[in-house]
Amino acid sequence: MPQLSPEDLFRNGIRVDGRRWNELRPIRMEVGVLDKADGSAYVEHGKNKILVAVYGPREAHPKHIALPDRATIKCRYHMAPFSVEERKSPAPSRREIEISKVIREALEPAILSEYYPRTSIDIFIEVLQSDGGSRCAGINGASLALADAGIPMRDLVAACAVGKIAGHLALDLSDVEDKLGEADMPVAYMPTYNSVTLLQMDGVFTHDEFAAGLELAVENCKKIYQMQKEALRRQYLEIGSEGIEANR
Amino acid sequence: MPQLSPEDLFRNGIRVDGRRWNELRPIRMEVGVLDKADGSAYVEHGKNKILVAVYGPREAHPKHIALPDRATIKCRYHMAPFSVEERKSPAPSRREIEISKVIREALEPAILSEYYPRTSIDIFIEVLQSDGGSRCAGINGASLALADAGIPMRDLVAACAVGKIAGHLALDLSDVEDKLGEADMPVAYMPTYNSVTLLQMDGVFTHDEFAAGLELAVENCKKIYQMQKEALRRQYLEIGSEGIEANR
Amino acid sequence: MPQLSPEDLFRNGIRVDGRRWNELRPIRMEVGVLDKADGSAYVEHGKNKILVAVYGPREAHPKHIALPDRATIKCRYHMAPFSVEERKSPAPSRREIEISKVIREALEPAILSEYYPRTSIDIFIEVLQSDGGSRCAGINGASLALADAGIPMRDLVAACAVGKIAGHLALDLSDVEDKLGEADMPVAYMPTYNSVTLLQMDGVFTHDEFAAGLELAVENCKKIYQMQKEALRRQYLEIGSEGIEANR
Amino acid sequence: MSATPQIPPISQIEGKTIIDLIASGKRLDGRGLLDHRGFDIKAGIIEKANGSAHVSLGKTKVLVGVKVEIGEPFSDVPDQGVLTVNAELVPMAYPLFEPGPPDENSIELARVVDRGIRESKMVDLKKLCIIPNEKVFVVFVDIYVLDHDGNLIDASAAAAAAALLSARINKFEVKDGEVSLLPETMPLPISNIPVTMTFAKIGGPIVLDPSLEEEQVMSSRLTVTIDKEGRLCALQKGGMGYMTVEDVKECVRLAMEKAPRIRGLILEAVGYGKD
Amino acid sequence: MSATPQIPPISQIEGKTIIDLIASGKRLDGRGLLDHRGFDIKAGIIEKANGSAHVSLGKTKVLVGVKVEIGEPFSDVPDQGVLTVNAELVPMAYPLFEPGPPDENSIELARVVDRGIRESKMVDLKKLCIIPNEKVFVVFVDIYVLDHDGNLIDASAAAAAAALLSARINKFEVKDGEVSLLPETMPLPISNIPVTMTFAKIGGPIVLDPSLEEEQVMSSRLTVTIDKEGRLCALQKGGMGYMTVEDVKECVRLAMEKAPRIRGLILEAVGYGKD
Amino acid sequence: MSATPQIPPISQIEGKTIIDLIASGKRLDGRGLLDHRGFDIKAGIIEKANGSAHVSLGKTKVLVGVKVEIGEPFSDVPDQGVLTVNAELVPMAYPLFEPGPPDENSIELARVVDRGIRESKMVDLKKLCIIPNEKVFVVFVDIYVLDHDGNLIDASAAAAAAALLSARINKFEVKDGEVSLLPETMPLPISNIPVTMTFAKIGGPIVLDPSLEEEQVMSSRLTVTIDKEGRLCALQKGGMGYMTVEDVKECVRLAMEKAPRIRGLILEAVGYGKD
Repeated sequence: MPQLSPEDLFRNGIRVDGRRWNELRPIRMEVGVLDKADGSAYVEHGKNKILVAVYGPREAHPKHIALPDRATIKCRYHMAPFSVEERKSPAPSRREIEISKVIREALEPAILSEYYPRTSIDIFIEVLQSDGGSRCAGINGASLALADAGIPMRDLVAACAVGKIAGHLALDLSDVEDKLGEADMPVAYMPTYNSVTLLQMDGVFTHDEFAAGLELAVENCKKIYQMQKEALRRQYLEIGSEGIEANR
Repeated sequence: MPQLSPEDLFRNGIRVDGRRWNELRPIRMEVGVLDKADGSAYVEHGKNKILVAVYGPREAHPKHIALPDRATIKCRYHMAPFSVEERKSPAPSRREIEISKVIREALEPAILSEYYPRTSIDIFIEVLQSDGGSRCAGINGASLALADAGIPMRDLVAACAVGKIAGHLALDLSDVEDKLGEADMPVAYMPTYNSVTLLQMDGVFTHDEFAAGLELAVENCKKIYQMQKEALRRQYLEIGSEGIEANR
Repeated sequence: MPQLSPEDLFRNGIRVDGRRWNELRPIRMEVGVLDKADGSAYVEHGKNKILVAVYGPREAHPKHIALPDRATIKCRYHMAPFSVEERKSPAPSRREIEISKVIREALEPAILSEYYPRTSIDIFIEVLQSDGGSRCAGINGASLALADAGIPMRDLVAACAVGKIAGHLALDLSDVEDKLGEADMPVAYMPTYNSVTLLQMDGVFTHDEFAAGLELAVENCKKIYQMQKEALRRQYLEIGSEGIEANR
Repeated sequence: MSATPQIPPISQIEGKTIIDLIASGKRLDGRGLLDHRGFDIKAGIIEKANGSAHVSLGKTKVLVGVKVEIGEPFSDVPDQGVLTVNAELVPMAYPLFEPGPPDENSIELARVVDRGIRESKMVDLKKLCIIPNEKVFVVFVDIYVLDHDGNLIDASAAAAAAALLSARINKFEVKDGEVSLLPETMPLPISNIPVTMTFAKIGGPIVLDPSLEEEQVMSSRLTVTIDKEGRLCALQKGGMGYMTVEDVKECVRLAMEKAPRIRGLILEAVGYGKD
Repeated sequence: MSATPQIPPISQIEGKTIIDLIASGKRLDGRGLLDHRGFDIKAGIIEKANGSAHVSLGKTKVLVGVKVEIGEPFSDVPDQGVLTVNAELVPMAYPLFEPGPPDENSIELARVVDRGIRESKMVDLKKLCIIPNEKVFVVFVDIYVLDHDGNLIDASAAAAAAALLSARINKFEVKDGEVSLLPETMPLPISNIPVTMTFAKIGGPIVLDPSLEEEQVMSSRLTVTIDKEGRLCALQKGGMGYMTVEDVKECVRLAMEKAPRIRGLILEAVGYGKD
Repeated sequence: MSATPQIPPISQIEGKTIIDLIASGKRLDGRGLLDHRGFDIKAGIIEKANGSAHVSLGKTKVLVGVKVEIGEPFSDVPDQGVLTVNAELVPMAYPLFEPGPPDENSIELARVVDRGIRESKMVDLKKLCIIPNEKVFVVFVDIYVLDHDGNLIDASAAAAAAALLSARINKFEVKDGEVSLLPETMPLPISNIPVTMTFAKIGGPIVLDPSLEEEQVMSSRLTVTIDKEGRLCALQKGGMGYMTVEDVKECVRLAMEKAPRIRGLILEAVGYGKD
């Protein structure tokens, strides 16, 4: 494979896949795609292909994880062995364990878990193909799967990342951009609360880059939020949709 | 070691260990060989040396495996590190895990487990030396150990394998025959029900080879069944033996 | 590093660190050094640096380890990855598992565990730096931490080792002495009962060497016992100290 | 250690309905006793894998990805590539599946699929040798069960076959003991296509392709793999009951009869032969 | 799999007291909302390690040891040394910590500290290459939490920085492809010093350096790492609640303002620069 | 982490009977306090192993297999073979043994047997070196406990000694750095024969070779290993109680006195010296 340099990623304002600095990759969302799960969603985000299932509220297992005043939220972010360039061992990596935690913490604020004490709400995110930004795409799918499972929520959580390539701010890095780029900052956001529920960053940002990047991320989370609502609307068109729509 | 070819294994109708195509290896069975176990048996089948212990019916452990309407049957097929050519790690291999399952399923139909709800009947098969056909020998020993433990049974389960070497059907393959042969099919059988409780096969059989092989296996399972009853009779001669003999 | 021979370790009756055959290394003991633990102690013994925490009596966890007539004593001897020359993997080694057991058994006789049925008393020994004799130093610290936690005890347990270097009996081997020496015998001792609660040995001792070595170990355990009491006295000077002092 | 499974909740009434229906030659979903549910096979959907296929068998969904890497041969077969099959029953697929290392069910699933591929010599492992004793292609077949509505074995075996048929690997050159991969690709060396069919005994009769509800009331199952010459290349009896000798013979006969149709579906899905 | 933690017992009254106090700009221990607890940093206390440091942050105590060994580089960066950060929450430190392999909390702790070191380029990994593709220095940073009274991240990050700054490794020679270590030592090649600060949102306000009780009532936390040029090099939001966009901006601004003081404390503790 | 064991059920009455009997110098099975149970040693029973032995000590049964393979030396002793002892308390042997990785009891058992073999220099590891730094013989001693009626250590140590004495390995040639094994075999290089004896303190008295019931009421045990020169080469105190200094001295004296007889039994069983 010919070696790319960071500069190759951003020529005349155009990125390797033809996007501009502030463009999202194509996103496709589908709700209710699995039979056994209580709720499910499938998200394609660029080349990311992500399936999310939600079970619950159901009996907490093992019992000692049950909480007296709220549902226990369980979350697993997991990559299929064939989802990445080099085959990944099926055992959970440290990266997957950390991401499972931050995704859980990104979704907790949105779930009205106090409605279901002593139960468990289980979120399974399977990355079937990964191409940079899979944690954000997983959060977007998980919000949809939670809604599909009928879990009452304060808001949908929408997520996307902002990075830096060859000194330029760039929205929604793909894998090759992330590897050669100088920074990556995934953001999860609840529009109704103007609040951040996930925020990570590695690389180097000046104060101004950070501030501009955060604005860009928030703006695009809002776009994704509209796509999420659209996906739910398509799924529930005939039924009429109150719960989740109350948040508009 | 000189390299053998499949043809070397079958010269003039005689196999490397002097057997004909339809001969079993020498089999020795002994019942009641351990002190702590509720039932036990020792089987030598060719160079296979296999010890089986049965505990139970006893309290199911951990409790959540208990079943309301029958005993839980637990089964472990395990090879000693020194039982094979190259030292085996003590951790259970995928092969051992699969064989533990199929042996359990071979014994389940024979055990009157509905007599002992909420308990556990535990079967431990230790392969002290392995030489091809150890799962069948383990089943033969486990039937004896169950009977020795006084577990009520519908029938004894008898098992042997049929394979193919250099195009010839051959009964009860040894390890070297299995490695160079073209097929191996272990069969476990309950004579009273003319039924198969374990059936596996790998290699290649035409329809006619399969049909003839199955007949051959069944016929020899019946012979092994007689040996099992003889072994129990030797052990219980003085006591008189009703339960198990009722099935004759 | 220049290769040492066993003879280099003992020249003109003087050991590499300047000690005579029957001298302990410098020992420093401090009690009550941690905030969260119910009792704690820090011991420096030569270059060994060992921290001990005690929690309990507290609810036994998991519940099935609870005993109807006494407290369950739990003990973990654990080495920090940076405590030894070559980085140690954090997973417990077979050596650490064995030492955890023998230290527990060295402390059990001293603890009045019958006072706290169904509870657990947990002892955590962390070797921050190891230099030969860490199990003995761990026992010395654990006795202090137990006393600091207010656990009622029959006696303090004091421990030290005796070894053999280049044919000479030698007290309290350091790591380099242990590696080149011919024998090492750690001893834990309860002075009030003139009893041994831990005894291990590897290497070669004649009968007379063993007998003299055991005497030497006992004599120095008594010295360490005085240091332990002194350390407790320093900590509890103002409070007055009855419980543990009753054993003097 | 293997233990009698906790049978998941199916009401006694529902169970009896299924058994009674089958006794009268019918099934809950309207199929005949020896019909498959609808088989939908899509190949090539994971671009980052060398091969992949998604199979729906009724509501059961399985995704298989094939990755091919360069590694070392086993010392007893130094001139052959390596094939390894792994299965994950991810908790997404079924309320009782739990995360963690493979249990006996996923190990059995992987090993039965493996045996079909291996014993039929589907992949010609000799052609996957690069430098004997040193470098060979290692083919990872990863079975990912996404939705469990029964008969995971047949869905997985079909998906594995389709994924292998669809896989492409880089051509390579060896110069002075160094391997270099070329940009052009080629298919895997395929020399057979096994077809796997699972029968369940429910009451007296035998049914093909049991659904989840049927698996919950079956007494036993028999999986039969048939190669393209119509020969048997793997068998696996499962379940806590038995089959009569006649049942077994009938299942093998039926599998031989029905294998060509399924093989046709797989070949059609991958467009094999157009290459 | 990650699960909502069992919040350890803190009485509702105590929780309310903390929240009310903070709402009025005060804290239980008398600090201002944006003050650190007392930072005590001691370097070089484990002689057998290449570097080490003990940090007390209030009653929180963390020990970090650095070991440097010779090993192989990763194949994708064959000319760079290896840095690996590991954290153990040993059961000594807190009643609810249990022995066993690292859980999500210790993994997150290690990875956040790792990112600060790695992204700031604190250790110049290129200078740790001995023979490209073959031998490099491997730097193990082991975080050992001894007493947990809150804000383990900041205490660990400071201890890791001090331990790396204090570390010395052997000089070496390469002759005919053989490495020999010389008796003289040298410091690690250090090119930056990251400073990590954690903020907690408790009720409306933001506080710096939360104590354990404060962590038990906080809705979320944000960890910010600042390099010596005053740039952001790592962020990590934690906890089950959210932060407003304004909260986030304010935390970043505050961290940039306060980083130089903490960097000064670390440098002072290790006496860096005297070498 | 080590925890006080659940003592298995022995009735208080039975326990008191044992203790009272021993106080009066007698034992439940009629032995004298310092007598072994019957020792039956059979060597060479696993043909696929290089060496093996089965020991019955009363109703306790232990099988030890020795496998010898070619592997790499440890880097700190590049000119020595490797010896490794492993013990499995398989669940067959006792109702409370559970399958799984070795627990503290099997690890202690293996390590105590290992120390006796290693410290007595039973196997001359230097003679197991094939090519220094590269290839040595690796000796695996696997202890398999089949029936547990007390005193596993002595039964295992005797079985390990007999298995090692009975073991045969292939002769070999080294040509141009390549090892080839020859068809002829030779015994392992044996230079000592350790004998291991375990004493239990039950009430006041000391008994030799405790049975399972005796182990359930003992306050502590002491294991003593004696080499063929009559010297002490390993000690291990176990159990939750203590021994007086005098008890310890007496056990060591008794072990030295009684070791030759047991060594004789082992040698007789393996027919050692006839080679």
